[in-house]
Amino acid sequence: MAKLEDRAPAPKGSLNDDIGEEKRLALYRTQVVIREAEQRAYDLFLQNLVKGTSHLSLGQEAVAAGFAGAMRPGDLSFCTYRGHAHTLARGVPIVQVLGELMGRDIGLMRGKGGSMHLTSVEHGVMGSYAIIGAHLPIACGAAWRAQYKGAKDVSVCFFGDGTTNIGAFHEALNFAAVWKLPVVFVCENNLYMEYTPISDVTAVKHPAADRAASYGLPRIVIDGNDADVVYRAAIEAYDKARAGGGPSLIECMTYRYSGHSRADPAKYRPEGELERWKERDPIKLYRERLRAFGVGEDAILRIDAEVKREVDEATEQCKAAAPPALDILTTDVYADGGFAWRN
Amino acid sequence: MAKLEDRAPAPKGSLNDDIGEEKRLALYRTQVVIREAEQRAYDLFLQNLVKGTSHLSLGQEAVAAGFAGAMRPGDLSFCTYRGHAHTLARGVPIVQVLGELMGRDIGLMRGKGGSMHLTSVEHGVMGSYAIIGAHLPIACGAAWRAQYKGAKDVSVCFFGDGTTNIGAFHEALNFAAVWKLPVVFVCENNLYMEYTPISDVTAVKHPAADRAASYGLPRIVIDGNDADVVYRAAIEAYDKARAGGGPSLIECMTYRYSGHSRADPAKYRPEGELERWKERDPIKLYRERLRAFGVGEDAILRIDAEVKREVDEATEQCKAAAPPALDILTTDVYADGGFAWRN
Amino acid sequence: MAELTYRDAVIRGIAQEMTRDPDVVFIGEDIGKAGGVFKATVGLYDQFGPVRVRDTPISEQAILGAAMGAAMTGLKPIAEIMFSDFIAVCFDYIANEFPKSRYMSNGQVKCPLVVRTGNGGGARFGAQHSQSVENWCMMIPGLKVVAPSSPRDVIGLMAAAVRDPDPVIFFEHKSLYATKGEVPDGEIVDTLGSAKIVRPGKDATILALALMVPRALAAAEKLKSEHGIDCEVIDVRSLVPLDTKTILGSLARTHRLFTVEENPRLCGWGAELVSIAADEAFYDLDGPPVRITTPHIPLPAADLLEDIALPSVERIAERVQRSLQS
Amino acid sequence: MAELTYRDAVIRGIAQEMTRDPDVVFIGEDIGKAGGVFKATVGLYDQFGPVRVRDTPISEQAILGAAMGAAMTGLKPIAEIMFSDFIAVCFDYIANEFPKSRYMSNGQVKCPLVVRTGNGGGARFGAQHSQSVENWCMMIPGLKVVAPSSPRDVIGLMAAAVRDPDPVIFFEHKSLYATKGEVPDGEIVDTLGSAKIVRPGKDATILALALMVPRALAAAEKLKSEHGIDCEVIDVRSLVPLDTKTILGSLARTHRLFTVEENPRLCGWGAELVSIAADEAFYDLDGPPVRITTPHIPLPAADLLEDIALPSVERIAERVQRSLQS
Ligand SMILES: Cc1ncc(C[n+]2csc(CCOP(=O)(O)OP(=O)(O)O)c2C)c(N)n1
Ligand SMILES: Cc1ncc(C[n+]2csc(CCOP(=O)(O)OP(=O)(O)O)c2C)c(N)n1
Ligand SMILES: [Mg+2]
Ligand SMILES: [Mg+2]
Repeated sequence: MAKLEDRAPAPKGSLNDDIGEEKRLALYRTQVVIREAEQRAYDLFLQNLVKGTSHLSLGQEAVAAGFAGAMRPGDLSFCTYRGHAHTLARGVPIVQVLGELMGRDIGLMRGKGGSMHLTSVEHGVMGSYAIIGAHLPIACGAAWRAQYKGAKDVSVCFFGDGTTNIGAFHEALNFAAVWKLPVVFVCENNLYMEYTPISDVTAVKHPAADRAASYGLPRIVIDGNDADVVYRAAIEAYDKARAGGGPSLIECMTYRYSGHSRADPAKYRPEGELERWKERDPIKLYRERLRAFGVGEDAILRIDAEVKREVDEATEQCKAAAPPALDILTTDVYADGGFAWRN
Repeated sequence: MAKLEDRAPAPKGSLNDDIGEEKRLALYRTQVVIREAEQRAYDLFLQNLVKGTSHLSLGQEAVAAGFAGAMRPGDLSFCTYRGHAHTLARGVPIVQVLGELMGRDIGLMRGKGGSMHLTSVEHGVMGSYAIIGAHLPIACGAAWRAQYKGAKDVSVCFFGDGTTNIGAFHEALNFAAVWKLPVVFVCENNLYMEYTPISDVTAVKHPAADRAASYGLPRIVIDGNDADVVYRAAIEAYDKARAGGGPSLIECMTYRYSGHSRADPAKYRPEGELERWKERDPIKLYRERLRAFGVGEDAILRIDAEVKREVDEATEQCKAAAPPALDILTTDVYADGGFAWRN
Repeated sequence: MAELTYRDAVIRGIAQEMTRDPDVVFIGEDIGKAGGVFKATVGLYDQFGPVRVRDTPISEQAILGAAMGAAMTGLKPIAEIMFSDFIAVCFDYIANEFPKSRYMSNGQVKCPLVVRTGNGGGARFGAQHSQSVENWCMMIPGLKVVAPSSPRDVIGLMAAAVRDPDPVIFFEHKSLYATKGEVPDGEIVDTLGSAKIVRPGKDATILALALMVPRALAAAEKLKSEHGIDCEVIDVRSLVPLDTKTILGSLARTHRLFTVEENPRLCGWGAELVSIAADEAFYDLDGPPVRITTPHIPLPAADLLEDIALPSVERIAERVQRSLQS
Repeated sequence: MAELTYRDAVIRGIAQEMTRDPDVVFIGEDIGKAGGVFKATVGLYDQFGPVRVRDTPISEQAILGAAMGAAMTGLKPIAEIMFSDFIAVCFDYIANEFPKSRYMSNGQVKCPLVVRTGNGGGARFGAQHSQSVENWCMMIPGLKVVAPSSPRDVIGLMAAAVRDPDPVIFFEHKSLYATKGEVPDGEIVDTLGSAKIVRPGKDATILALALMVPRALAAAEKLKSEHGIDCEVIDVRSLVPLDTKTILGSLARTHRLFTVEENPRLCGWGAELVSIAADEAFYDLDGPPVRITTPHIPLPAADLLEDIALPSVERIAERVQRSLQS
């Protein structure tokens, strides 16, 4: 747990502080939804019911829950290939996410996008982008529209530590800073790119935060495994953005439990690293906090059971669901609904 | 002269200090060569003998002279479209540079590259690159080769303030820092992109130096109009690179007198700015220093006259020179000398 | 009716659309206060103000990415990429983002934007500032691609591009900026995907684009007067959507096909059109379809070299004549 | 002789060249310690050490730029771009730097490097990780472009690419990594620019590349057994240089041409070859040359959709049969 020294101490507080019971239960539920749905996705790979690739956020649930939990309707999320968590956290039904992973007609995009491209405009999930860095400038654009229109929504852009070394990161951060755009850049530092430790290929210790000054922004590193910490950091950044204060760059320290993607057994990790991170498992930690704040065990168990049932039901629904109609192969290339490039 | 406060004070010293008389006269001569050749290039535009575009370094001569003057044979220069100065500073004959601008057969690349792509491998000028930022990674590659081979040469990469906002800048700086490459990045901050002030579009005051920390590098801003200051900064960075200490990023404050390119009358500059900068003209300043250090007026005038004659002769030679043979149109696309992409 | 330069037509085209629709915004490097490096955006900053006409850093990825994010969420951005060669530094948006977002999202995401860019040779700028790269875009499913040859078409196609619900790459030819043409008063709106027969003829069909249109026309006149060959010249105008009806219709009358491309030889729009003709109009063809192109080389800077690189009136005429009379 | 997977052939091909020449170095993301995301570089790090096999940050522009700078000054770098779709984020090097430096410098600058990249569909990765983009490179003057279909060709063409003095883009097909083939012992060195007749036949010439080669072969067998149609199948192997002799030679015997392309329809290598054939072998052709391609769409992720997008054995056979028997 090399980076523990950067963490804020566990938050003080009580059930009815600035976050409050209702929000806390929601943050808990979101984390459990992600955990259960991701674990189910993994089981479905093993059964060969999820084809292609898939990138799980097991271990990183608090980041997604905290940032989404602090959003208002109308705020926009921009995700990566590792986007199931952020998509679910905005309230997209589990069945649509699993359905997409399984290539079913009930999938969020009827199987056309797949695991790496989850999009639900209705829920403010403006796409999941599979080319490293591409969505940072795109999020700037959405924020520019908000600024131009005088809308009060915030664009929130999630990406990994490895993404901080690609050119688009730099261009987007400078652009957002100069134009004072209402965009929040969230770096989920899970210590690894695909298989290579970020520290092997980065000139600074904190790949995002240590570069904030390059864009005139404050250095922010937070404990990404504590949903309360994440939630508070999100609120602060959103408030700043809505008030015309410009962008924020927040580096969240966290860890992914499974391999980078379906294909990866993650053997490159030093012994014990995973286990040490699991001691600070975001869900375990949050459950303990709820208990410590006096939330009853039954309330917690109820959430666990409800989510479990939801995931089970979604799984069955997906298994029974039809594949997409083959004629959608050529729909929606152009706005006229088709793919005609000639007369 | 907004940026004067960043400048080092004029160097103390004497004629026989660390720089010495011989080197000082060479630095002076290089600056005069650039000044005269560039002014001639401009005259030749007006006579429509230089076609296409052309980007002059009038006012920025000290940067080119200082960095080239501190190089050893075998060190490599990577330039931009604004590369006449750096090419001349490495000793490439004026006639070859003017010949290239005029599209003559005696041109450095026989007219195939033109003003923006001056290249003389023989002199260590490894190309002039006209796509902003592209050559920063390329310079890393040359430095990587030196590191790999255990060679002691340094790669020096010149670029403008505006170039610090493009992705390739960021990628190259991180890459060079992580691999500890013997490369020196030289930002010539002349306050403007093409026509837009750099401060309008950049999140920090010093577009290069204020970002050095993002790559674990020290912040260096120098007076780019003082060839002694430039020379000393170059020596220090080259020594560090040769000793395995990795890259440097040096921001030189300077100013271009003419428009961005041939097409630009530079009307966007606030009144008086040009005049204020001309008060600290690098050649005027250097001439005064030579005098103050006791160099005789005749030695200075001799250099001026020699250079003037060289430029005149080169001009006449170019005017009289033949255009390139038309069959070079299709040579040297591939290494076999031709352009055959099929049998 | 007024005579306008191609350059001023760009200004008028953008102004027409910005006046019509407050959601049309315009960004790029040096396009605002300075009026653009080709002076093709002069006055827009003064007319529409710094909020709608906005100078950017040298960050082509940020420019196109921002245009896309704005387009997805309700604006109609026009983004300038100064020279079309620079599309290479932001090609991810052109190739992977703009054109795929609608499809991948099963129609949820829209991307109504225009990228306008200075394309083509003739200005002695050398290999990295002179390319014709419309093929880089034509080959990408999901984009629309236009390249006007006259001031009138600049305005009409600009309007069509801005109003189009899909991403449109708009190629302005640098060597046409100073050329002039008649332009009607009032609003001009064209349609994407229509080619124009700019010279009717019966002996052969010559397809051309942008700067090659005036050259093909001149070659046709030369062929007529010197050899009595009567060529039909078609300004393709829009590569996607592609007006194959007009093109194949012409071929059905003339039975011979020539394409005149400024881009280098391999995999150009000429190859696409020849392939379509060879497949669909094989029995219409009385002889081999011929592509006239720039050779497959980077472009040289020196004027004499550049002049022989791009298809010239003489080369076009000679090639057509040789082919028809062999 | 040994049976090797295409994946292991990549490893062997790189190892062969790194053993031969100490100036061959290899960089990319996760290629070293981790052995590559396709496991196509496993063991190279252990064999050649961290100085010659070097992991990079996620900085494709730095990777290609560094490869170029090293190549210019004396090394022979192999650079991996993990998925060929990512060529879009470093396209400036592919389109404007590698291929133009020699020409612009009048032959002073050399650029002997190899970019190897995972190309093509079939893995259900969706629109941004599945493309066949060899055309993005073929259309750029100054590059060489190869795409092997068998383990033996992987090694032989890799050796040829590494030893070539020009920049070579080396497309490995992701859906071929697990396929096997016989490979002779000892050093294998092929030549760039030679196509291979992989099945002789007399009724039609079918051109294919990479994953489309086994499909074209299977389609040819099907056509033979079901319809008595005897197709010659040519593995194009190298798009630049292009072996038009072998291709036009075949056409002179069969008189019918089909191209099978995985890339989307417009401006592909198929269009180039059809155009060459239509121009130079017009009178050899007994019927329209036909391109069989992926439709002009981004690729879908779902397996059933992806399967119908790419040309299949059935589609190839059906199209050839329909065309020949109409
Ligand atoms: C431009 C580009 N380069 C490389 C990849 C391949 N790739 C996918 S994920 C990944 C690692 C990303 O690491 P990080 O940003 O830390 O995110 P994480 O996966 O850890 O969430 C890489 C290299 C890509 N998708 N796009
Ligand atoms: C990728 C790219 N974008 C834009 C341009 C056009 N352009 C050429 S020079 C220039 C300004 C560069 O400014 P700076 O880096 O400060 O260098 P200076 O010209 O002042 O020396 C621009 C935008 C380019 N050549 N390449
Ligand atoms: Mg990571
Ligand atoms: Mg500048």
